[in-house]
Amino acid sequence: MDFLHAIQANLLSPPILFFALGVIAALVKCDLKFPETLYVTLTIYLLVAIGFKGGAAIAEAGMAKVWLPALAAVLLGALIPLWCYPLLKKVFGFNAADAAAIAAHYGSVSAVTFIAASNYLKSLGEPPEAYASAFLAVMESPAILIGVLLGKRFGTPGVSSVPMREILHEALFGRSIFLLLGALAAGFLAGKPGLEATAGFFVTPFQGVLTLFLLELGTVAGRRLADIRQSGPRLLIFGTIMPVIHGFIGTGIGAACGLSIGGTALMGTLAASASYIAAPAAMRLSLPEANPSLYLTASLAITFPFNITLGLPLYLGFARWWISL
Amino acid sequence: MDFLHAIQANLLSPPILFFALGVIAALVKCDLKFPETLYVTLTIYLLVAIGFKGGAAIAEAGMAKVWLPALAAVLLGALIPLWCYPLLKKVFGFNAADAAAIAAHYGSVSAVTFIAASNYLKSLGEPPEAYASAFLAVMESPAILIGVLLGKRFGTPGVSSVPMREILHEALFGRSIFLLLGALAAGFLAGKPGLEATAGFFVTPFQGVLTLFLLELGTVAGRRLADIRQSGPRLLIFGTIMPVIHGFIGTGIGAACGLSIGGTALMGTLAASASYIAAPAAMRLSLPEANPSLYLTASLAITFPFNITLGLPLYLGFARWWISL
Amino acid sequence: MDFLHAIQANLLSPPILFFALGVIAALVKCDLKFPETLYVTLTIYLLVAIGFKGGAAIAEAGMAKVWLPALAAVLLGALIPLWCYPLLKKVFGFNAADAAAIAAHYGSVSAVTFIAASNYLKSLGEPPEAYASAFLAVMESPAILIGVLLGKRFGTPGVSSVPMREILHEALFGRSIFLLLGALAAGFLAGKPGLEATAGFFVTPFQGVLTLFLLELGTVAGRRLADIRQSGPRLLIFGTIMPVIHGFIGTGIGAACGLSIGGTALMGTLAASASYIAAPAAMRLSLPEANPSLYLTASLAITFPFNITLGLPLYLGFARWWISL
Amino acid sequence: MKLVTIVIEELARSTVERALQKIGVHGYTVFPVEGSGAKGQRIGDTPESGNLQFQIIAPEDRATELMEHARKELFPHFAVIVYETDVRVLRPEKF
Amino acid sequence: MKLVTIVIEELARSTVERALQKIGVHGYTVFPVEGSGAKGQRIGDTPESGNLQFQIIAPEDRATELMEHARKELFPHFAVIVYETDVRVLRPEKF
Amino acid sequence: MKLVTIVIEELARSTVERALQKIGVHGYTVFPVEGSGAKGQRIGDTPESGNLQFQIIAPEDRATELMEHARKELFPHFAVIVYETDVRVLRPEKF
Ligand SMILES: Nc1ncnc2c1ncn2[C@@H]1O[C@H](COP(=O)(O)O)[C@@H](O)[C@H]1O
Ligand SMILES: Nc1ncnc2c1ncn2[C@@H]1O[C@H](COP(=O)(O)O)[C@@H](O)[C@H]1O
Ligand SMILES: Nc1ncnc2c1ncn2[C@@H]1O[C@H](COP(=O)(O)O)[C@@H](O)[C@H]1O
Ligand code: NA
Ligand code: NA
Ligand code: NA
Repeated sequence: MDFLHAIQANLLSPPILFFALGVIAALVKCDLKFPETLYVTLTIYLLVAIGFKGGAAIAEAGMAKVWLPALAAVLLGALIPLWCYPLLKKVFGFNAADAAAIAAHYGSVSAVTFIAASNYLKSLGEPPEAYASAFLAVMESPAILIGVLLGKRFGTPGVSSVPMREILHEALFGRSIFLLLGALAAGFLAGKPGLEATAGFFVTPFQGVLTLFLLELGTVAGRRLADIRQSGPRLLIFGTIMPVIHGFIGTGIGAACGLSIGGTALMGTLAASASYIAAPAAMRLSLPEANPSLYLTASLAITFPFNITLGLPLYLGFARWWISL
Repeated sequence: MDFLHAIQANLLSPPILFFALGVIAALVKCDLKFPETLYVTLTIYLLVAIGFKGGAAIAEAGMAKVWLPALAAVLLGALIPLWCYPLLKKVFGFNAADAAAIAAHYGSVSAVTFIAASNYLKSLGEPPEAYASAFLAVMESPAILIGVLLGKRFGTPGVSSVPMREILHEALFGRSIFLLLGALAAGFLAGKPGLEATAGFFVTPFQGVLTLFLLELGTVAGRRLADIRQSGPRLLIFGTIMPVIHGFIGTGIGAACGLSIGGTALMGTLAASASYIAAPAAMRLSLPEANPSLYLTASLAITFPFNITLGLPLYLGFARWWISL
Repeated sequence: MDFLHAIQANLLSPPILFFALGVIAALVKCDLKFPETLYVTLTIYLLVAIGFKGGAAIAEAGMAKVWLPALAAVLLGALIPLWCYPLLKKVFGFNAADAAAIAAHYGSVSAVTFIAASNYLKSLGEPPEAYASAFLAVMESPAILIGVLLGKRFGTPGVSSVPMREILHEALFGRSIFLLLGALAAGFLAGKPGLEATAGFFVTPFQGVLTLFLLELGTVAGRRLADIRQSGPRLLIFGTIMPVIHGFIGTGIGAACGLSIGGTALMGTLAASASYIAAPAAMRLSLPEANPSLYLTASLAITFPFNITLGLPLYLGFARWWISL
Repeated sequence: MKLVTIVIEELARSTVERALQKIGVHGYTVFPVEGSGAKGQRIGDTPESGNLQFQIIAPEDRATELMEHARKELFPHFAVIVYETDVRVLRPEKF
Repeated sequence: MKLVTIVIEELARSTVERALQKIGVHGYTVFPVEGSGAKGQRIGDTPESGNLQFQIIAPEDRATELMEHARKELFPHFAVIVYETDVRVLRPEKF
Repeated sequence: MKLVTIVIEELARSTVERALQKIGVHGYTVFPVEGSGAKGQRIGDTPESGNLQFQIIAPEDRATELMEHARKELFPHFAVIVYETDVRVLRPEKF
């Protein structure tokens, strides 16, 4: 009952409604194409805003509270590919490069899923810790590095030798990671007065901008729905089961770190989410032999919609259960 | 006296001032070119915002209040081309394709004129019904369909056979129509809480965004002013007289439906306005033999400026008169 | 002591932190490229917002208060190139065209420096006169005209004969000048009610937008840092010493005109700032024989960062000193 | 192998794409441009005044067919130019 | 018929357009590009570092005239390259 | 002189730039395009589905080298086409 209500509250929230609208636009082939510039701009805005607010929150809360769950988040992100990779290879039958690339995506995280989860939890009166974007920020890179190493180690050798230096650079200074970490640092330095001075831009319109972005992301995901059929049921199964498992583990770890219900649910959401900005760019550079339509379809067309619709209420349920233990 | 004051209040409002500034920029050949991306983005924002707010308002007001005037709006939109077409052909001497295309533009509506009218009416203390954007949403397509049918029926046969399926698709799922109707539906489902959560984006900056957009639209209209001379006085006459007639009829219908003074004036403005986004795209696809510079000049360089400067106070005057009967 | 504190307050403000972040992004070669469209859009927004607010402020204050300091600003802008030109030629060894072009940049002004200064002064409780953007608006063109005349008069003759009419047009109707003056006029006509109606867009998010823009400008400046080494130490010396001298003169004039401490510091900042939007475009058209990488590096990669970090507190110090006389 | 270039107004996009499909051309590249010509300036401040450049690589016979189609279906109604260049492609079997 | 391509910095736009008008060329296509060359990278993060590609179809004599003009007026001051390709156009009388 | 054109997915940008550097090509022009081909549509709604067109002018031998490199390093992994056109450049010593 409560769970159904939580799902309904989520499905009727503006961001999810507009995501659905975007999917519909793609399905009915409405010529609603957002310029790539707008996509890039909205992404920058969301990353900067979330990072900046998170940094200011860390300054408020003090590093003492943040370091333990942040460290747990890093470890979780780095470990996820280590079980996803053999699973993808042995059970789901992907080749080494594809398995490594997909594994990297699921160890890494999706900022937009994070934001949607924060909104959702706030609207239900379970606000996560304000400094939680620190977890988001530190969870992006580790899995990407592990994934690349797996692919290089077990993949076909000799193919396209990108220097390791460049791969590291991409994993650590990729656009989205840099923006998130940089804005976090800026927020930490500027503190509360800095946040207040810019709240009219970074806070007031935030939810609405997210709503518009999800409309756009809906069209993007919708156009890739056809790819699901092509790639067969194994992607669909992996892309909906793994988030649930990772969400369960992630909430367990969040609870063990002493986070609030909201924070715990958010940690679960991060674990469950799959990257679709940082990871694809890094993989295309570092593991070009992996098929991009596999990992993009999985993270963007399957796991993202699953997480923001059914996943969020589920992970909140997990969080409540772990904390009630 | 009162009328002059109403005109003055309108002319000194920021949107109109910036529209004038844009026209001046074009006339003095200032290199103020807005990127097309910005134009598209601002259009999306305005359509989504107006639709979403309208949908939430319908949810508040209930369909019982909305259906009658909305039905009247549909009929009005569908009928306008039926008298414009013969008039354009017989009296103004346009050929069948051009007459059909122009007729479609004047039966359809301009969202920006609608928004400018809402602002204007609110600022004068005559706010229209908040659900009035429903009228806007349902009035875009019918005239386009009628116009295409007229052009196909009476135009040169054999030319460029676009399948009817595609024409229907464009008229019903064109970008602007889809956004407006979709946002309306989303607003209806999300209701007041959804609107409140996103008000910092869809409400707070709305008037200012409109102001910026009108600066851009001013440059667009200004660049087309030269076309007026080329196309002769008949466009100028049609483009200023018909809005007045349609405004008079539209306010009459609004009053008959029991709308408030603001709502009645708005219905008149819709009838008077000519589409410059949805209709041109549909006509270029469906009636390529019609000359686009005719209908674009008429709707964008003549009727739009006329409506937002002199038209709005006039239609308010009509509304007061009809309701005073 | 007080000075160090003023510097620190400035360095930890969000716009400066994000500027630094942008510089870092460029230095570590993060692929954080903002689309040119975004740059153009943010520029338009900032110019329109600052002009509009300034115009409304003039309407409040009355022209009687504005004309004297505005006239002084025009004269100052026109005179600066007259001493910069010989200095650049004789002391710094630039050729006639380069000297004229650089001189024009330093006589003209930087809107973003102006905005950063206004924010900074407000945050320290020394708000400048709200109508001060009038000074910004009138100070852009004069130096550009003087610079072009100097270059034409003393430069190699016969080269690329751009008609004088076009040069005047660019100096008076260049994009940024037109926007600023036009928005000023619109603000003057719309007055306080117009500003209030659009405050949700032109005021509320303003500081945050500036912050985002400075992130972008940081990447732009950071990419040009390498050019400093190429152009040798003379640009570095000119680009950091002249602002201080101009800042000192400008604050003197501001104080003499009876401006407040904030207004005086702002007048000094304008004198110290160098144009990097209007002047480069005008110079590339009118004096194509001048080397653009010299004046762009000087104004954007040297003087701009200098002004917004160390310059602002310095000019505030100057202002206090002059007014204390 | 031939490279056929079509510069045409943006609102004709779906019309061109339909034509390509009909002729059996599945590969093409397209990007927005500005332009000036007999039918005035296309400055691209709005989609209505936008311009697109299509580039299609095809074997000679299909290229000729495409150009014939353009002559018949596009020239009467749109602001458009069409031209052809000789190119040497890698993997010609692909086109 | 010739296709003349000019890649040049964005701030030279009006200079090029004036030149085209002077020579009597009324048709052209232009779009923003990024580039790298002897005068450094033109990444287009601002208009000052932007780059444009002009494409002009013209008969041989006018094309030659245009290239000569570019050599004299554009090469000394701007980051620019100019090259020429043979093309076959539909409706050659149009150019 | 040859003009080599490479149409390739946007995420391969740094891979191509590295290749150009390795071969010793310092001048090139590049711009975003949309496209359709054997590997599906590249509509450019996100960087992941974006497409770039590189244009490189080079003497014949270097052009051949570049195309060979593309065949070996780019074709196996990316959605890409490569073709070559004859051009006449001003200032050939520059390339
Ligand atoms: N001589 C030309 N060279 C290059 N592009 C041209 C030329 N003439 C026309 N175009 C392009 O083709 C479009 C349509 O041409 P038109 O139908 O002559 O207006 C223009 O907007 C230009 O983009
Ligand atoms: N070899 C080349 N191939 C293609 N484009 C080039 C080449 N060299 C230069 N360019 C273009 O021409 C512009 C100016 O070149 P440059 O004057 O050499 O810096 C560059 O920004 C590039 O866009
Ligand atoms: N026949 C063609 N003509 C022009 N461009 C093409 C053609 N085929 C493919 N392309 C371009 O090359 C890209 C990659 O092609 P593909 O690997 O076949 O998907 C496409 O996205 C198009 O931009
Ligand atoms: Na994850
Ligand atoms: Na109408
Ligand atoms: Na100055």
